[in-house]
Amino acid sequence: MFRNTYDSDNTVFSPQGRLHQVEYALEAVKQGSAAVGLKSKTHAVLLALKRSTGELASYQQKMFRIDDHAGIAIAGLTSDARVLSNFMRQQAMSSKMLFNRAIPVNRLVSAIADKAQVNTQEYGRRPYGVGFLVIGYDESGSHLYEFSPSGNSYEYFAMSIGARSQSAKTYLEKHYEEFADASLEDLIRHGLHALRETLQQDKELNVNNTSIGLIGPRSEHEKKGVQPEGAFRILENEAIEPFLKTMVAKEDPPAPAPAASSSGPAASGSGDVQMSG
Amino acid sequence: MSVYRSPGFDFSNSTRNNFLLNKGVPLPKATSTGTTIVGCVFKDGIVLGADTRATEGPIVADKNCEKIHFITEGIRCCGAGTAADTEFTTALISSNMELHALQSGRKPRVVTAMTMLKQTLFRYQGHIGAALVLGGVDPTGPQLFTIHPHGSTDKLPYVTMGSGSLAAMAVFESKWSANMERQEALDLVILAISAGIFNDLGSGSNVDACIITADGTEMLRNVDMPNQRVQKERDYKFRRGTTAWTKEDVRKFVVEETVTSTDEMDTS
Amino acid sequence: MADMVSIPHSQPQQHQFNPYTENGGTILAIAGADFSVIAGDTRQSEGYSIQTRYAPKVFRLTDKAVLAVNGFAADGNMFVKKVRQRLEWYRHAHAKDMPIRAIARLIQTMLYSRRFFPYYVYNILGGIEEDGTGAVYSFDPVGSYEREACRAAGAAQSLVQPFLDNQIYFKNQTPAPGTSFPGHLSLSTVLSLVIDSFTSATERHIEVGDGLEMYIVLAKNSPSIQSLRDIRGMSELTATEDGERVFVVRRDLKKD
Amino acid sequence: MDHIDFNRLKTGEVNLGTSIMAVQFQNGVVIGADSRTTTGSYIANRVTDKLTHVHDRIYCCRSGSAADTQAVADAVHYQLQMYTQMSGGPPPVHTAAALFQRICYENKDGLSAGIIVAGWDKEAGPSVYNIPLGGGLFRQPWAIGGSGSTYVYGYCDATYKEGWGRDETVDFVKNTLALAMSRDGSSGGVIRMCVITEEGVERLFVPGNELPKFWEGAEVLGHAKKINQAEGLAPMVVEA
Amino acid sequence: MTSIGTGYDLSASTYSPDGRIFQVEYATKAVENSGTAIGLKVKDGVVLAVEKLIHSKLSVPEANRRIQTIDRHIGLATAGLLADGRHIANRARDEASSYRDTYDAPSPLKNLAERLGLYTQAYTLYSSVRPFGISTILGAFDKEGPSLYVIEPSGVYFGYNGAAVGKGRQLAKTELEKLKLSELTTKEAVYEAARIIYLVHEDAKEKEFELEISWIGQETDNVHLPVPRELQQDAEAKAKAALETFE
Amino acid sequence: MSIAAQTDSCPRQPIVTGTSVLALKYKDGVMMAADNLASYGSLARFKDIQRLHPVGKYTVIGAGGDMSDFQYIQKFLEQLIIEEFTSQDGHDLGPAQIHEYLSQVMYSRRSKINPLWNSLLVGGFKDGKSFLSYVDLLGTTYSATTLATGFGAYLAQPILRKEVEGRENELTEEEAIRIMESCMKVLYYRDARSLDKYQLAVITADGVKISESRHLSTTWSFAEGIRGYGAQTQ
Repeated sequence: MFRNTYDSDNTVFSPQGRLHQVEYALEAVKQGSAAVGLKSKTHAVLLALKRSTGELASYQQKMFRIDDHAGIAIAGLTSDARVLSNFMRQQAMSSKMLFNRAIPVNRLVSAIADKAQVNTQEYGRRPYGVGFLVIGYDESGSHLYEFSPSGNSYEYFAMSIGARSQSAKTYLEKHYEEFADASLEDLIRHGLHALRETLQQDKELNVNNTSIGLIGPRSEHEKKGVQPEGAFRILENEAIEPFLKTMVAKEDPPAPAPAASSSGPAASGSGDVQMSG
Repeated sequence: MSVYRSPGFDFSNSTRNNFLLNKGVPLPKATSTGTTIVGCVFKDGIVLGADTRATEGPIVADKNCEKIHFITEGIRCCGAGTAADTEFTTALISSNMELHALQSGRKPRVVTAMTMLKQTLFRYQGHIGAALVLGGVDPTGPQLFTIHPHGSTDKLPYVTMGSGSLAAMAVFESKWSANMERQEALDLVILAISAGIFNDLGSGSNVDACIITADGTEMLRNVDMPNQRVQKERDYKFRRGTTAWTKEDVRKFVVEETVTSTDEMDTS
Repeated sequence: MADMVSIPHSQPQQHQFNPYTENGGTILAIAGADFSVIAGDTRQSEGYSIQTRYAPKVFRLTDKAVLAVNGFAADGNMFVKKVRQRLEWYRHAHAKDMPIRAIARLIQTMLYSRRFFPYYVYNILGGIEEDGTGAVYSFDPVGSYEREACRAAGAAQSLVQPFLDNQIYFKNQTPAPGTSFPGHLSLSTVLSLVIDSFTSATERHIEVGDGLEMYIVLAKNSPSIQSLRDIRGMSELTATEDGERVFVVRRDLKKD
Repeated sequence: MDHIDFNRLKTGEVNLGTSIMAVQFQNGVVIGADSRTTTGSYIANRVTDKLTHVHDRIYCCRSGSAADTQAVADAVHYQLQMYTQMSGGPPPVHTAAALFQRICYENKDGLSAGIIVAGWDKEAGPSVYNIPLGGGLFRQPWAIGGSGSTYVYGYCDATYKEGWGRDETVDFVKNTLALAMSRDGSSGGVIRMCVITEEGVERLFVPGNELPKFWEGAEVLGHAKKINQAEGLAPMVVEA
Repeated sequence: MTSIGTGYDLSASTYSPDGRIFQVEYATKAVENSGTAIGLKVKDGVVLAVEKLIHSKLSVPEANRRIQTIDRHIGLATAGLLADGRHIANRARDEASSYRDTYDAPSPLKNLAERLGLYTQAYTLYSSVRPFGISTILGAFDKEGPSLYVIEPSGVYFGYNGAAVGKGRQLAKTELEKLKLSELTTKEAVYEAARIIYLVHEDAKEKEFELEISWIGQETDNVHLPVPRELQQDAEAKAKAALETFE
Repeated sequence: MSIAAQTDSCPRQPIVTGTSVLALKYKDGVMMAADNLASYGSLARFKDIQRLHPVGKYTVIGAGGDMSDFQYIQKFLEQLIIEEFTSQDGHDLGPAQIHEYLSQVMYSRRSKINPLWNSLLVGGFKDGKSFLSYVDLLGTTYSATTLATGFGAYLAQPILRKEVEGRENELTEEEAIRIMESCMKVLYYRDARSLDKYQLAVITADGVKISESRHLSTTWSFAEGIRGYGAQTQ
């Protein structure tokens, strides 16, 4: 990695008009394990790859519930994610308190994006080191947003963040036109396929390393008692087994995903991202 | 204060009471009853109406009390306010009216009752909490008045009083017309009282009405009963012996006596 | 007349702002062996006026806890909202519903935190404990609370509580020789007692009436479900599968 | 948290918030009054008759407490009847006014009554007396009273002329009362008037929907600019 | 950039020996890397248009807006760092709202431009912050009529009849200068704006883009709104056609 | 904008006041009525003020009580609506949300013992549903198919309940206007702080419409023959 005079501080523009500190923060996101998000007209789905620091350690938490109508998957610094997701929960609750209305998803995302922007402009702060995929459902339908430490947020049909996410993106770009009218089961299957692309050669998706978060009417594979009907929920462990079974084996020869071109050192596979990076 | 009374009004009692009140000696609080009472003139006479709820604070003391009081055969009076005051005042005036009629040998007039009432109430400066609707038919024709607790009166073709007076007045103001038929007037009065019953918590239960014409007086007790008590889910009869006792003591109340005659009464 | 001064009554001006009012109504709750019934009338009044004939006073918090609030309606509604937000944070943190005894303690803390500007609200919390038993917790406005088998609060408390004491605790009743009173009443008996409490309170208290809402919380797999089979005007509000169940029954009360 | 609000309304004294007036002219006097009686801001009677007969050619206009003024008027009415029987002729207006004043003055702490006495008698012709709250007695060519009167002193000062005939005087009374009623919430309803002359007493009645109209403001001003957000997206208002 | 590496260009609070503030100039670079934004002030309104570069085909069309609304009658378009753009828009809303609060009237654009100019300038004074990496076009219809301002990263602001910022600003300006702006209607201006954005984009041969266009004026009851879909589609069709004849 | 901007901690009393507001639900939506009077004590001070105020595209609020507080409320709601509009994201506030917000403001001000001295009705129509609710200076809220503030609660509500309850889905606009008219007339007859000039607001699927001022025609003829208060006959 090259070093220059203009990258030590977030309040300094490089002569090219770039903010290196912010760009480095974006790299922190790529250190985290991958998350995939995609939406249909009726559903929005998140899928994430969980890492474990070792045999004895539990798997990390990749998803957070924000409200009945919104949830997130994260890649990057988990502690930053906790701060931001707590903030999102506060926003959601204050909307309920003040207006008795589920906060529109785009505003939820804008709120953290605006918060993140400040950290790219003022001395003594660092940009957040985490990226989110946010799914939600509101009056205008289902949504998927990406939030990044630069303070940007975009709405997508499908997106992936984290280590090797480029491979997932490639898959999603190939298939995204099918998503709008896909059933929930198909949507999740696409998501799993995309997520699989981010795995290292010898790894497989299994009930331990995969999380699924979703919003929308219940799937036939889910147990009853979604509370309330269609609210955001996270499926883990045996609950995702039936979905994993729907996966289709990769066409051989597996089109080798181009190694994430701009990403730094490939995710090492173990070891959560630490603050010190 | 002079021992001699000046002629005219005497406010000394009122002054004393206010003094005591300011000293912190509270006057006993009489229960003020919420009520809806009304009266209205129609072609041939007067219809009076009242609800039948009596309250003590927020508690219903009587679910079917009578608020239309007898003054004379052709004059009746609905009372709102402190129950005791309305009952005693109307009873007093009823008695005086009878005496007055006997003495003068004429049919009693409504204005006479009205004047007696207002003078009584004015004398007590509002401390008799009676708000009255007085109506009747006398040789001068149908007459309808309200009398406020302080002793002011109003002469009007349709009147309401009590805590439900606004609800009832709303009905009159939107539906009353001059020269109504008997049935029309009765229906209107029932409607006005019902407005009180269902919108004013101080009023409730049933509708009483009284129709007074030159031909006579018809008291329609519970002319409408829109609030019947519902059947209870359970039967609350108690088994004999439910109430515990600590000791038993049976006494005979039939006492046998033997009467023995004594000597003749000793007179001196 | 120079009598502008003589109009002390023409301006109904309140000189001191009173931040409280009293909105009438009554609530009660009864705990059974494996169920709990929480009920309230739906009239909201102020003075002698009925503000509305339908304002709920009983609220489902979770599948195992229902809260009834009575007193100053604005405080009551705000309080329920705040309790619900605290429960939501608990759910964020623990991914499950807060147990009822924890909710009871939470409510105490929340009430006492306003010791010197209290919520003018009487709370009754009913539901199912973690051990599957029916529970009722009653609170005073500043947070004193205890677990009981039954409790009435609100405008007609003084009418209803003695009735419950007699019928639930069998106060002042001697059992027939050789028998004893049941430790727990059946759900159908309890429902009848609740309905009778409210129809009676409606007869004799001017601030009670219009409508009745009874919430019924059943423990997991409770056999009491049988009693609910032919209850009219009932709907289920349960949100989660295989757990406690919540039902609500709505009835009319007299409107005078 | 008792139910005071209603108790006050119930037991509160009944008030004649009132606009009353009397004006003398060449041959007689014109008296007039609105018809509103209130308890608090509830109108207990919207068609009250505040012009009270105390003798054949003497009337009073009542303002203040309804109960007090009725009691006072009844008492004076009684005393004037006694006077007539004893003296064998109708009382002068001044005598009636003096009786009113005596009661009002001697009971000034217990009464709330503002009374205008007016009428015609043989000695003085038409005359108007004002007996305001403390129980003073003031003869005036014209008098106004009641809570509504404060709004129309200026109008009366600016308008009144001596030497008017009956019709001009009636119009003056009617207009003055209408103006007072339109501004004073405690006054309103209809206008009742009496024209008292040697010949007799003529009753006049102006229903509430036929009161003289004066400036009443724009239809709706309220807000300098009202945004009508009815149609489509709310437009911004731009000043010309 | 002769002073790169001299150390005089590391902070907004440092002058170079020849009296320049390099950090502000670098911020301007950030603007020059971004898609073009233009504004046209015409006879009866204002049109704002943005060349929104699409960085992924997964993004939802029309969703990620770059033209924002500040008050009923004010629109804002930025070129440069997107997040900075939202920051300045939020500030602008606060300013507009506070004006309304105080004066019970909608803020004139001149006033708002001045407030934002001061705000932007404040970020060029201290080492503890960096300047905004954006140029902002403000358009409004206020009591003076149509109005258009541009605020630069340095905090300077000017009123314009036609304005262009971002990568293709030179060509866009040339095109704007050819127009008789004061004679155009807002509707005509929509067509011109679309044509210019298409032309500018074609010139740079960039990746995919999306035209975003809004207007304020008599057509919209002086409310800032996106141009109706049919009109935009028609304008885009005409713009594409013009492109062919242009070449 | 801070809602609690007022520093004055001592509760005042209402000065320039409006009286009742009435509202009912009918077939097509919600109708609201209020007269055009603002009183200063018993002085009928302003006779051309509007007490019905549109908020956004779906909502009308009507206010009794202190008019300066009402103007303050209008102002901050206007700011709220602009904030919502400037988001330009397809979301906007309906009557239920505006009522909730207003309730929070009213309640928080009462909790600071610095109330906004009003009784407010919030009526609206959005997404095919009518909405009607009340909130006052204490933060007390409630909903019903007919609502009335101030004297209207005593004088108009009985009529409204009788005429409307159970017929919300049948009542036509003409009938609703007739009912409102008769209630406003009763209020004009019996409320000493009312005026015979009023406005109607209708909120339906077509949006918000607030009428021009309407005048009440009243009846007084029966009173011509009334003499005195008792025995008097001339």
